[in-house]
Amino acid sequence: MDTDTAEPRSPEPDTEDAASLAVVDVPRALEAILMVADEPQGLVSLATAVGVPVAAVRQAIEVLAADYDGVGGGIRRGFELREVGGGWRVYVRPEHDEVVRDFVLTQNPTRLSQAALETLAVIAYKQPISRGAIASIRAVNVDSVVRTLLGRGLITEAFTDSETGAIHYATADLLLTQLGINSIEELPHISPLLEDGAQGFDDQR
Amino acid sequence: MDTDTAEPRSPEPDTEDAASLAVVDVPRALEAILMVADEPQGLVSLATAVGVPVAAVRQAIEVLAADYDGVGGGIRRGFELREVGGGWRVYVRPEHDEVVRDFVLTQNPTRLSQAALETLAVIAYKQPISRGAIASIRAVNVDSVVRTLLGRGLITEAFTDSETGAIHYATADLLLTQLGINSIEELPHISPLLEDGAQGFDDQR
Amino acid sequence: MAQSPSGAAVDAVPQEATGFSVSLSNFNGPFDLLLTLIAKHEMDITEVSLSRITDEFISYLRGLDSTEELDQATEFLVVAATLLDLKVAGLLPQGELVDAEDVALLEARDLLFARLLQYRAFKEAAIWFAAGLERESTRHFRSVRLEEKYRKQTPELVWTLTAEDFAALAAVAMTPHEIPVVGLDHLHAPLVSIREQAAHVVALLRGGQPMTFRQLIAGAEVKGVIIARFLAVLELYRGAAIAFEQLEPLGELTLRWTAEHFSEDSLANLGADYGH
Repeated sequence: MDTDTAEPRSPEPDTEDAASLAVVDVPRALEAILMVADEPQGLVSLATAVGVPVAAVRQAIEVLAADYDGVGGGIRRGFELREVGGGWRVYVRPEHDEVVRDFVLTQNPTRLSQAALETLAVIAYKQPISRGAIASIRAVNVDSVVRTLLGRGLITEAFTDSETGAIHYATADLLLTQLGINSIEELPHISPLLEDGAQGFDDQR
Repeated sequence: MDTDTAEPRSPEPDTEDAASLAVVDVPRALEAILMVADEPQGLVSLATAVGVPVAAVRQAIEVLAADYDGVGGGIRRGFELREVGGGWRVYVRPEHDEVVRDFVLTQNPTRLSQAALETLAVIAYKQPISRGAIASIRAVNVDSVVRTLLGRGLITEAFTDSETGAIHYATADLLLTQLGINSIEELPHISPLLEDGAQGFDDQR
Repeated sequence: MAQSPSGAAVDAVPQEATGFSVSLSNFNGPFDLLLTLIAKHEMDITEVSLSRITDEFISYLRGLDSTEELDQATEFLVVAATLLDLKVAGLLPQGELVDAEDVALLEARDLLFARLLQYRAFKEAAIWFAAGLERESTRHFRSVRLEEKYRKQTPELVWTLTAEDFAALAAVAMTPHEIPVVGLDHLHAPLVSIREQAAHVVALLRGGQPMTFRQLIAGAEVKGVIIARFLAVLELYRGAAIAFEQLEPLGELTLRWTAEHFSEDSLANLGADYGH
């Protein structure tokens, strides 16, 4: 993380800078930004917006999250700050989800089919992976399922093999958000699921 | 939340009411709702949602607004609760306008991305069209792009399908102005083949 | 050998077996089916009674209306092939003298087994995905309309497209985002029925006069017809309706009618395994 590049403002007048830093109450500015953000915001983008180093933003975010959680005797808010999909975002605290449901026009997307879920799992663990390779693991035609997953924004086309012309797929950030995780590293390890006899299989994570 | 207590006036079982009131922390439930509500919320609709009398909601809202303002030595939040057009909504506190404006600017560059332009083109020729249908034509998730186009005033929400709840989008007059045409009918015709071609993708979700 | 412990389970199956198609209603792919079958019969895929699964499977295939779901039928072909491999590997005498070919077969079996395990691992991972997606779908995050004052301050859009540019863009955007596939259309067009070809072969041979295969395909110009006719010959041979002679490798193939009882029904069942 290049913390120093996250300081985008002009480097000139030290005194004025110090003054403006004193004026910017970082946690308050962050909560203001989080009120208008419509996607999870990474620390770097927040640092750029507020004009302070990433480290300061990280610290302020931690303070804010604890503040909303009522740590230290404060009020435990009806909302919380969650890190999801590699960024921070204001969420309703789970115990209020039911009350809130009616207020949000959520078009709950239809559930994924079993075939789509399994294909998604294969892509998540084997990415980037071509359709052919998915098909050979699933042993079925995966064309329409891949299209569904693309349409849902859960996977993206990572690159096209210049030799074979095969498109390779990877998971998209939206998948992380929808799973409530921050990185693909948080997926459960698959090797215990494979038991013995799976030796022939490399890189199962 | 007991849905039957959603009738806020019922004066009957005081004891039970008291019990459920103890469970529902009204200010917390209200702030949960206000965090996700798009439009200002009237007291009656809030009371219905939380299942308490309007008077209690009015009182709780006042407490919340004061709380966010830091009245009584608390933190003066980066956001505030304001009554606008007969309802309450969370807004950015004016002193953070500058930071937020900068943030919004970086989120809204002066040119539309290729993805946004292509999505706009699909909407123009297929309107009114749901997000799902756009996604299946474009084979990518279009949620954030649609949000951008809405924010830019290039498209509008034409109607909501009463059965599926899917919002259908249409182009706005601003697009006509930008294209220098008077009506959407003046758009050049594109191959009728294409218009059929997309049909097969409708059922992808 | 392992028939005795699993024997009871297998015997208990017939009731369930009628529900074979029911258990297939949640069919999600050939390996899924294989796993289901193997689990249902409580058997090791290396066990000989695998042939039973194969039979059951083939009878299921027969009942399939293959015209409606070519895709499904293709999947089933993969299953059939896998089953066949498994069966071959499973039938291999174990613990007896092992030659290189046997080892290769055993390895093939291990590979198939490993594939099954891998498939099952992804299947279980999919359960985790489903749970995660389900849990998050009830969560709500703030994503509200931008306040009017900020919206007004967004920079003026720089717009450079003419209506024609825009139309061209639309044409590109709406061109079905076709995922390139290797077309298979040329492989089965026009469709040739093995049964029809068998009927033709039967008509020619039933008279009693032996014929060479060359004579049998005389006049058939379409490659598919020749192939189908050859498959028909194989099928008829399998059904013991004909015999053939070949004096030297790659030499002339002479076919002779040998069936004593051959009815229209026998003909109707020919090639059923192929779905045509």
